[in-house]
Amino acid sequence: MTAIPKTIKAGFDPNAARADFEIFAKPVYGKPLVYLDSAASAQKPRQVLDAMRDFASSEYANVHRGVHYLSAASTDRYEAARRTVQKFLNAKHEDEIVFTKGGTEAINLVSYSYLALRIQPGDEIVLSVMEHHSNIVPWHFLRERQGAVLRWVDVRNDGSLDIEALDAAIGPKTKLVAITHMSNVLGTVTPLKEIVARAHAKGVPVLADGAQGAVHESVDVQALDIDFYTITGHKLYGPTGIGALYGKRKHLKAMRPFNGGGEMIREVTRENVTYADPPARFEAGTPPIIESVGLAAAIDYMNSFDRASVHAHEQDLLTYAREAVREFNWLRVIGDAPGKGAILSFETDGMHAHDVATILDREGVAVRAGHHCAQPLMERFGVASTSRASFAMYNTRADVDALIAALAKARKILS
Amino acid sequence: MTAIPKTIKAGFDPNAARADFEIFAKPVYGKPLVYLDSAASAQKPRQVLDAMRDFASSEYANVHRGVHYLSAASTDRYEAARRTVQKFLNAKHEDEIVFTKGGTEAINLVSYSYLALRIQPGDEIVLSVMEHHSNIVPWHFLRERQGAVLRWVDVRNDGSLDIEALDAAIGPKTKLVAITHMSNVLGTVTPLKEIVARAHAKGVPVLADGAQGAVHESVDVQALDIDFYTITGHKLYGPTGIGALYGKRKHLKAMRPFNGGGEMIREVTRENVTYADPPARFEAGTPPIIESVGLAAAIDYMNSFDRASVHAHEQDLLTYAREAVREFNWLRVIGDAPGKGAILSFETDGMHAHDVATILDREGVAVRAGHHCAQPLMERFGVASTSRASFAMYNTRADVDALIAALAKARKILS
Amino acid sequence: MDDSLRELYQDVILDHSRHPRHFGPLEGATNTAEGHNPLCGDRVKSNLIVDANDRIADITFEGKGCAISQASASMMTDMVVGRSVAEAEKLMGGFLHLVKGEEATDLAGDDREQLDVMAGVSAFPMRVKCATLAWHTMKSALEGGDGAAKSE
Amino acid sequence: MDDSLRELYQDVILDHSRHPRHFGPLEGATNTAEGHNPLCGDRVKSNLIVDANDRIADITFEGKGCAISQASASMMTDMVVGRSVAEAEKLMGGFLHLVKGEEATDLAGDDREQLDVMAGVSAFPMRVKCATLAWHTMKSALEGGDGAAKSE
Ligand SMILES: Cc1ncc(COP(=O)(O)O)c(C=O)c1O
Ligand SMILES: Cc1ncc(COP(=O)(O)O)c(C=O)c1O
Repeated sequence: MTAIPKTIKAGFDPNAARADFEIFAKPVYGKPLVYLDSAASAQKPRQVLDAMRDFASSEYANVHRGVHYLSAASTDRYEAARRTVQKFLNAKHEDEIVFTKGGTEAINLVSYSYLALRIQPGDEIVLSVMEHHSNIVPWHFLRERQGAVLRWVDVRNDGSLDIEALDAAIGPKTKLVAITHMSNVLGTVTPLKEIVARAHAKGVPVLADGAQGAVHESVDVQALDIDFYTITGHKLYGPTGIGALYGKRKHLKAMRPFNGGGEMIREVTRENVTYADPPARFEAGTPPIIESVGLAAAIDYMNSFDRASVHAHEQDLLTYAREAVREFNWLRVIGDAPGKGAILSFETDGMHAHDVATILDREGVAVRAGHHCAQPLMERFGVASTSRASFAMYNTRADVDALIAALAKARKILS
Repeated sequence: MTAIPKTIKAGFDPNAARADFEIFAKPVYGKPLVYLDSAASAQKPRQVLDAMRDFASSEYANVHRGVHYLSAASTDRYEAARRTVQKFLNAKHEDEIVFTKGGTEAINLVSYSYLALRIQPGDEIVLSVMEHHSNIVPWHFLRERQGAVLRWVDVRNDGSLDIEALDAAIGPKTKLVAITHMSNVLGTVTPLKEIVARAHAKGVPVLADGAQGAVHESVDVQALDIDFYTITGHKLYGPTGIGALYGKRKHLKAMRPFNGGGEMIREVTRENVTYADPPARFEAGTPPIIESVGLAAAIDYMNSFDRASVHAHEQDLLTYAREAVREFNWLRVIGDAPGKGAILSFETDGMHAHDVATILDREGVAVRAGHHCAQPLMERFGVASTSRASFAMYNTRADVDALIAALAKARKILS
Repeated sequence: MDDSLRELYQDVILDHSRHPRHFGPLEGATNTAEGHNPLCGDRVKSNLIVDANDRIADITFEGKGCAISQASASMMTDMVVGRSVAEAEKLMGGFLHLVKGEEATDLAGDDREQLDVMAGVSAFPMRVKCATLAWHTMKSALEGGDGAAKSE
Repeated sequence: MDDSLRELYQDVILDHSRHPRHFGPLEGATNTAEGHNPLCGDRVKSNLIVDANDRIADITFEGKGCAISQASASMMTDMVVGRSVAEAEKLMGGFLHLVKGEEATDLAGDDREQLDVMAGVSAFPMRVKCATLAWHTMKSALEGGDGAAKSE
């Protein structure tokens, strides 16, 4: 059922990868599944699902809490997963990796445990208009609760970040720059290294939301010298229920706990409580153990391919799709920044994104329609919603062809 | 490899259930696994693991966010899981169930989003000395951060709750009673209905930590008239990374958000943010979707047996073990409250719990040794740690026999 | 082409969505409410003039949305104007049944016929919210809504 | 019986744990620190008198713990007393290798022989922390520790 793409990039065969994803074996409305919604959540290869199931049925117990065999085995796997994430992001120390339940929680952790303690009324947080709500609402909390001021940095019409505007927005009251590594709507990849350099020059730390960036770009937190970087498992071809925060050791050590409970304490008495060192301090309760094994398997899976070739493949799909939609004069692409990742958002004249998505769906083509949890960006571009096709390693040019054909059909039905 | 228990309770065959748990197929140090650490985390039946894997490989996509087929299927499963939890706890409305990442987060959610807004310096929180750290530290936060006062209710020497002492502790400044449904160390089951009645008589709401209670007791939040009840998936034979908070609708509606991000908003602008209704308000970001399916499968699995018979079976194991350890005059059981659940904690003269656990482990017997995240309770009984054997539906009398034999061996080695 | 799609995007519906009736603000409105579809962020506003006899003397709607929600809003305003509040609410009950694919025994005659063009929505569970948004918003307005009706 | 268990709970170890040497407070201590095993909540306190020549003139330990941690603390105090701080730290390095089952080339002669009874711990990864707690605490005391050494 999988069509052969017209070009196979050296070093990566998308069809071989695709065969690892069982979901493509099941038709949708009798048609092959054309899954172009990986930016919302990626599908999971059998390697990930098997790793989780095998672990859960042969080595599972609670971690850090027992001396018995399964507890030791489980703890080993959990801590090995932490090292896998450490290497994936090239963090210097393994204790700089905190497991969370997802990308959103990782950002909230920084908001609650780091920034909340440093905000006086009038202090500023700099963020871009293309942030996902997960990198907006935690800062709105600090506005609502502590009088922080959000300073918004615009993007240019092509969706690229205006680095000079960002620089200008960082002032003496700025306490944090919170910026996406890659926009989930525009595909824009931000120049993190440059951003960090500019912010650090003014003594301001930087958090990057890597929910999308870590999927499509190589990340080296040491080379970036970034303060915080967040990832989420389910977009990395891994399970739901897990993500991670990278934080520089000096920051994590200075942060107060977030959730309170088992494992994050040193000692609890009736009168008092003292806290464990990072990362345990931020991992209250039973962590997502099985999910950590799944996340590690997902990273291993990604690393089993030449990532540059995967990237080239995704870029090929993007370019191919970008060219193909030029034939539709009723379609306007939003986001054409140089070097952008494999996400194509567009507006369709006189056709609401939801209607488009419904028609595409019946052709087996899954795209996302809506505000993509990025309402300030929608406002910036004067739209209420867009349609979005996002590409992952398992997509092929045949998927793009199906998208284009389905779009033509939608046009026919709706106009 | 599974021995036949001497009595099989009418209506429940533990060996049949045991066959569903693949982990027992794998020996530990060449010996059959005797898993007596289910109070830390339960093993998962194939029905749960299969449900998750099947779902992830055939119906998975992100929830609530797309109009396409997989997104609809995934959302249906996620919301069906919510209804499964609703029925499991007999909640009146499905929007009274909030999915969390575990039991600990569920309690923290109440601390951050409910109680933090209602605490003035000097206000009191009533809790028992047998609470798990997860039902202590979130309240210590309110002490540290807002000047709340923790009022501790003692247990009697047999481990039972002193309801009169609890009643006496509830005063005009009490803002919440936070109490376990079942102690993870003593096995004590608390009279929740009575507690709620007494607290409500003084206008005070009650939160019950049901991490253990929901596993071994039937829960009916409406009959209890309880305000908050928390559960965790991994102890309910379900996956890690998921739990739930039950909260009365009127409370949830009055609570502020906890984490900020996607899905929990009504509208986000640069200047402002408005929030969604419960439960979405408290489910920021991509939720544990695959885990919700696993939790629902676990509840379905539990319900596939006559729960009263399962309870009777566990009680049989407890009684059998309780009687057997009487032969060891160097062993002191901690917790003998009437009606207690199937957990046996004990101290061993001149033998540290960790040494005992290590020796038991080499016999294939997994028990937990330590403070069990209940340090105030350890202090109450004047011990630094205990050994704990906890029983689940898949245990048999043969497991108890193995425990007893291993204990005798530990004694021989260590004395 | 997929029959259910043809059914969903009938000419009547596309026509309503392109040329919505009763669209725009309403001078002298006695009841208004805003509705919001959390799925796409679309909002609709419902404005009514309810007279002393509990009759909907006039109604309009505002806001942008997909073809389904616009058509539904347009048809709704067409149908409820001139009716009593009780009748409008009864009609809504029938409509909800219809788009959810349930028995709509309370819909009869002309009403049934007119609304039947929306029945195709029932094959698209994710779109039911689009179809019901305007109705929920009207209901919320009639109840002296808090301005935040949600589609269900 | 399991050989590795026999190896772990040798008579020497059980004897040390039942009758720990150098147990109790230390009058005139120049360096002290507390260590904590997060796994079981056990704590140990290390008290030293370091003289002007950087020699460990005296050392004691306090606290309760499992047989492994008590025996390890007892043997440690026995062995480091009278040595220079540098020697003690070198010994610790060797000991850490030993209990983790790594090559302990830096341990020789008598030291090796004495510490060898602890080598059985390496078969019990979850118990390595118990064996190293006292050593980490001593190190922390020597470094003017913050009172919160953690076993690794
Ligand atoms: C850019 C971006 N940031 C943050 C998130 C939130 O991650 P999660 O849904 O895992 O919490 C997402 C995805 O939803 C995203 O695309
Ligand atoms: C009584 C009790 N409460 C709360 C918890 C915490 O639950 P979780 O580990 O799922 O966060 C546990 C288990 O660790 C427990 O036994």
